[in-house]
Amino acid sequence: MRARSYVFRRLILLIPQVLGVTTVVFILVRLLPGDPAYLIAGSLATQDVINSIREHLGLNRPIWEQYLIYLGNVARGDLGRSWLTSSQVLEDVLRRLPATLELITLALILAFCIALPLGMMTALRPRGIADRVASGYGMLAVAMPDFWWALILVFVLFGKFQIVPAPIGRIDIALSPPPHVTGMYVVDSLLDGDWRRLQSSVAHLMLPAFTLAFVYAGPILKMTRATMSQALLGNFIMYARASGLPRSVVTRYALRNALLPVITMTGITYGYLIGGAVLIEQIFAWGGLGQYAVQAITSSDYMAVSGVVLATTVFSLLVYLAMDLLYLAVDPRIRY
Amino acid sequence: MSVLLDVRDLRIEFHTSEGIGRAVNGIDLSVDERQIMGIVGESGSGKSVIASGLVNLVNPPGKIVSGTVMYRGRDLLREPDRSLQRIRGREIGLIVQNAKSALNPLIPIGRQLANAIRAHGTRDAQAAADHAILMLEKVGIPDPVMRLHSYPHQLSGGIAQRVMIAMALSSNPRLLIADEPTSGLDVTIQAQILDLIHTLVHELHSATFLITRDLGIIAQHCESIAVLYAGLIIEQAPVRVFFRHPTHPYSEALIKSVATTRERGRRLLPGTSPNIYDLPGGCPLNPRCPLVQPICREAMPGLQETSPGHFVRCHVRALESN
Amino acid sequence: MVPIVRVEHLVKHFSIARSTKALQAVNDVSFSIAPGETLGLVGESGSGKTTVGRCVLRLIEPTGGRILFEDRDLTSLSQESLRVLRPRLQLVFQEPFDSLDPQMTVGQILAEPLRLHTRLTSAERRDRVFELLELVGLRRQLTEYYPHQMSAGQQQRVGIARAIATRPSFIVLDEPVSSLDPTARAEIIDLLIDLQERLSIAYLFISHDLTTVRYLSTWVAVMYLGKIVEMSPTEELFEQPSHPYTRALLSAVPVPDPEVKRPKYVLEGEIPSPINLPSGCHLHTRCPAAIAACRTTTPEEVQVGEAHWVACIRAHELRAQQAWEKQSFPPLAV
Amino acid sequence: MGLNSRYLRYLVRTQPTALVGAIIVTLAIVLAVVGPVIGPFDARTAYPGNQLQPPSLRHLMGTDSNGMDVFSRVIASPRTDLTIAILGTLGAIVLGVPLGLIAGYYRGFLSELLMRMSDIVQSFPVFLLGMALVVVTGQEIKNVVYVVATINCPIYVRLVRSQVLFLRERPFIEAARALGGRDRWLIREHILPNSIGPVVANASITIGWAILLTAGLSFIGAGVRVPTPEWGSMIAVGAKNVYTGEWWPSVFPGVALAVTVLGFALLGEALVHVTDPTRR
Repeated sequence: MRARSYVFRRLILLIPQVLGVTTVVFILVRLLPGDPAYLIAGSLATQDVINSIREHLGLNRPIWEQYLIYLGNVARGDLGRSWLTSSQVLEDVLRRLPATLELITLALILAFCIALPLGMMTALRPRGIADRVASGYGMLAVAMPDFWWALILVFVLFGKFQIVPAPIGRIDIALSPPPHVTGMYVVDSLLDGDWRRLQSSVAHLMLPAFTLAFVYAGPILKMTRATMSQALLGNFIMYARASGLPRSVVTRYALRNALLPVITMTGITYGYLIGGAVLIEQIFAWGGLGQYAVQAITSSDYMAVSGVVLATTVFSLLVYLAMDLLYLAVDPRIRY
Repeated sequence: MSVLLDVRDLRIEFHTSEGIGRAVNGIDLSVDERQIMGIVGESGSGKSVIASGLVNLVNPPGKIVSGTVMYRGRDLLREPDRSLQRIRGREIGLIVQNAKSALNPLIPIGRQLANAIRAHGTRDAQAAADHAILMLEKVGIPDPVMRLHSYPHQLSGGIAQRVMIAMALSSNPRLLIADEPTSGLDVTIQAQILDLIHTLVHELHSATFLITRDLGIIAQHCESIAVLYAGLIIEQAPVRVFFRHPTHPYSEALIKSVATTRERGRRLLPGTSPNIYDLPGGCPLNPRCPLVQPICREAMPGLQETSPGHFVRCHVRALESN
Repeated sequence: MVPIVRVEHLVKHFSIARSTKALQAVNDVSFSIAPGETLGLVGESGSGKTTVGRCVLRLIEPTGGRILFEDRDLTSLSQESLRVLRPRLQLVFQEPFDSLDPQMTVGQILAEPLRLHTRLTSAERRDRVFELLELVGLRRQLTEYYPHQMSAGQQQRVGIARAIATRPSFIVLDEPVSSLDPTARAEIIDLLIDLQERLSIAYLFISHDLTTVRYLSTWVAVMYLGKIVEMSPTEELFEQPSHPYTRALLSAVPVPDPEVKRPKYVLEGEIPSPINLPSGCHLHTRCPAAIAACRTTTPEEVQVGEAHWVACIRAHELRAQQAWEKQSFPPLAV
Repeated sequence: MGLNSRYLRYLVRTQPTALVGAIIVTLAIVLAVVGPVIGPFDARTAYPGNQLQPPSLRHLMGTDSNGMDVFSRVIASPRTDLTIAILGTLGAIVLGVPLGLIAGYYRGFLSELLMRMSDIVQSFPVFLLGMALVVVTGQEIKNVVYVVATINCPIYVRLVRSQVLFLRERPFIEAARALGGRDRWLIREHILPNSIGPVVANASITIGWAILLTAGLSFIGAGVRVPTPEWGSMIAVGAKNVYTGEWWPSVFPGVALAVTVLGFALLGEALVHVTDPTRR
């Protein structure tokens, strides 16, 4: 099968990609100005302290040797030890990943649910009021700084009306987290059948998720509208209508063709959000990867920084891989 | 023979930022049952817009601004969408150019064909699939059962065109509109496709509009001809009459332009077709016409019958024939 | 007359990614063209006619064979010495709009060859541009126009003017009229004839349209799947087409005269892929006159008239049959 | 295609939102030049005893928790934000366009390598990479500029490359080759002029993103810092007051930020629309 060989080649491609990314991360941390030992030790440290840190980190060896050691470590899943939490970076990352995933997955689902029907509606009735409103919103959402939007929402919904809980954490401070299964509080409390925890975690999740959804629905909406109206004016839609196919079938034809780029767009957004929800996490004290990254960066915890960058990048590469395979399944024209 | 489709004063305009483009400027046209009517015109003459106008499917920014298209007692331009849906495809079949782009790229052709068949009355899925195979066989596609699973991008232009013919004729339409069905195909394939259309419409007793820019196709396959220029019919006649006595200066030039033997200093028309956004006053041909008279710049000539069944839109030629 | 262009055993194979096979676009093609004459190269898509045109100008590198222009072998020239020869060998394209840089005015487009190959001052260039416009029947005002502001016919005139700007002695016309409407097409054909008579340029006229080929050419070569299957003086070819493929092509052209019905001579199916060429005679999969030997024997060129060659093992036989048919039926007319 | 007045008029007629965008962009650029000097107060000075005043005639947008005048800082910020965004985008273009020309025109190893490198840079989550880069290189404005340039460079490599790939198969390029033009001539006379339109159009969009990125980085403290007037850091300064009801130190800079980004995005979209060669 050609499809199978495509899948195989696409999977093989992942190897140089990850290698490249790892290399860049290595260069980023080791070669740019700013001695990591110096960063770690802080500006007041004596030369002796710095030297001992250098030795400890293997920084006094030749650079290629350091590179190989680093590659070897990464291959074994050893991303180094965090200066700040003094645990393995990989463990830290894995512990915080579910929080971020829960947030951005829900955000993306919400965004998709807002964008797709709106985009379709506006494409089906161009130049109407709905179209103008929706395209205005699309434009605005793209320009909107998400962190600012989050602040406004917190101000109005929490500060003024108190209809959402305080933007601190993922669950009420008085409650302990649900028993760990997936690490996503909503899912875990559901599995546990714990109504109070579920309620609280959903309440905490809604606002940050909606904030992200509101902003990132913009590009998806624009894409849906563009591809859908293009599809509707396409030759084959015109022909389907001329063949007297019922409206429902014609719309289905158009939607299926319009959906491909929309799915790509959604995938790219997902890959972006894994590292792009940093500011929102910060504002809601979410305790996910993003907040971890900020902590690491502000305290110059360079092992944690490189680890988190590497982990999120590999995650987005996996998302893009999934997109490509999905495309393969949906579009018969792809046969490399 | 009775009239099947009768078009009166059809006008189609394009409203864009460049202004108003008058693509079709008041066309009267009718086709009898079983008649094969050829429409010839160059690019910009409005011939393809007419094809979509006939089934009331003009894409924006195009707009039908006036006229009637009477089909068996109903005006297609004023019929509600639901009943149009039942006429399109079922009673009026359409074949367009570049079939590969007119088929849905994501669905196997068998399913597209079956979808069309089911839209026109065959409820049963199995019956629709069987009928699809039958139609593919009818249009001469080798190994139709296997072809059902092909996607449009896997077909050659000729095969795709055959699939489209199968779709258009699957419900025995009374009228077939073929809009440049062979443009972009090689001559040997073109010959196959035209022969196929010709045979099938005879078999099904369908009337046909054959729209093309190739006079040869009209001469070989049609009974009468209408010549379009700048959205107007400038000459209309039975095919034999037309080729023996082309009367309008544009028709004369058109016939001369497809001559095969060299003629020293043959007189063609200088210049180019007018811009539909900026049509000249009077007869649209006047800037290029060798016979031009002052009146041609002032008044639009009417379509006059110079001999029985032969209509010409030209001040000068109308006078000569009287 | 001494030919100005001689093509000998031209071969062009394109390699295919991830495959050991090659796309055999051109297989052993030879012809020659004399000054002031036109060779019409006819074939359907996939016949390799466009590749021949590009190879003759060495815009793509031939895989084998020789191309002699005024007795110099173009295939052995370095890129730099080829560049010096370029102004004498020109090309006119199928899509007039696409062949003109959309960001340049007509004046700039026509000045480009002069800037590349002459030391004219800008005033002299300007005069030459006006002269060129007049040659191709365009108004001087058009120098300020951009390509998209002109009709397709005008655009093609500009394309032709650019090609003759450097006074070439040989022009490859690659389907120069097939995207034009009939009236514009006829005008461009008349212009090409006129220019040839005035400037005695040799043309290689590549086309799928037999009608215009007949109108314009002195000689005609018919190509099928990378090979020339028939070549002869134009009128001879149209009166006595001797290869089954030529006959089929001719019979497929709809005659613009309802009184003339041409006898049907139909090829079955579609053109095979040039990657998996059929054995023997490439036409045998579609040929109505094919016999068992056609599958295995590669046909040699047979001379059937004074300067009329056919690559068909049944050529003589079929001509005899045709002569008999001609007595019983009205002659073929195009 | 030159940006002449006829072209601009065409742009405005076909894309009315372009006009809105153009006005906003013009205003932002004017403020970048004169903003810091026309404010009623010094944008970098904290006035003690003047903290968290609500908007009034004296302080049009109130004052923040440091006692700085919000209005003066809001109109002074474009100098920081626009400088970073525009210089960063220019850097991306200066770097990306030649690389894109190379990657598109010459096939083979070098082109492959360039594209794979772009792939890798683009697979990083933009914001995290930006954050990490700024912190590693040191929190200076010039480093933020480098970061913006690095992150956006692959966009232009890709854009120009796809333009070149589209163009190099066009008959008019072949015509120039048939006329005896060398590679450098083709690139200079035909390919570059035909690919620059989309670059200019995309630059506007990139500037918009770059402003957002700069503001975001500054918001978490990985970019520009107080007292330099910058919208993102202003929002950050006001953030802790928002919960207690003093909304003005955050809201006004946010509005200014959103409007500016919107302006660049609107202008850019319109330009992309008219410079798309497939739409001609």
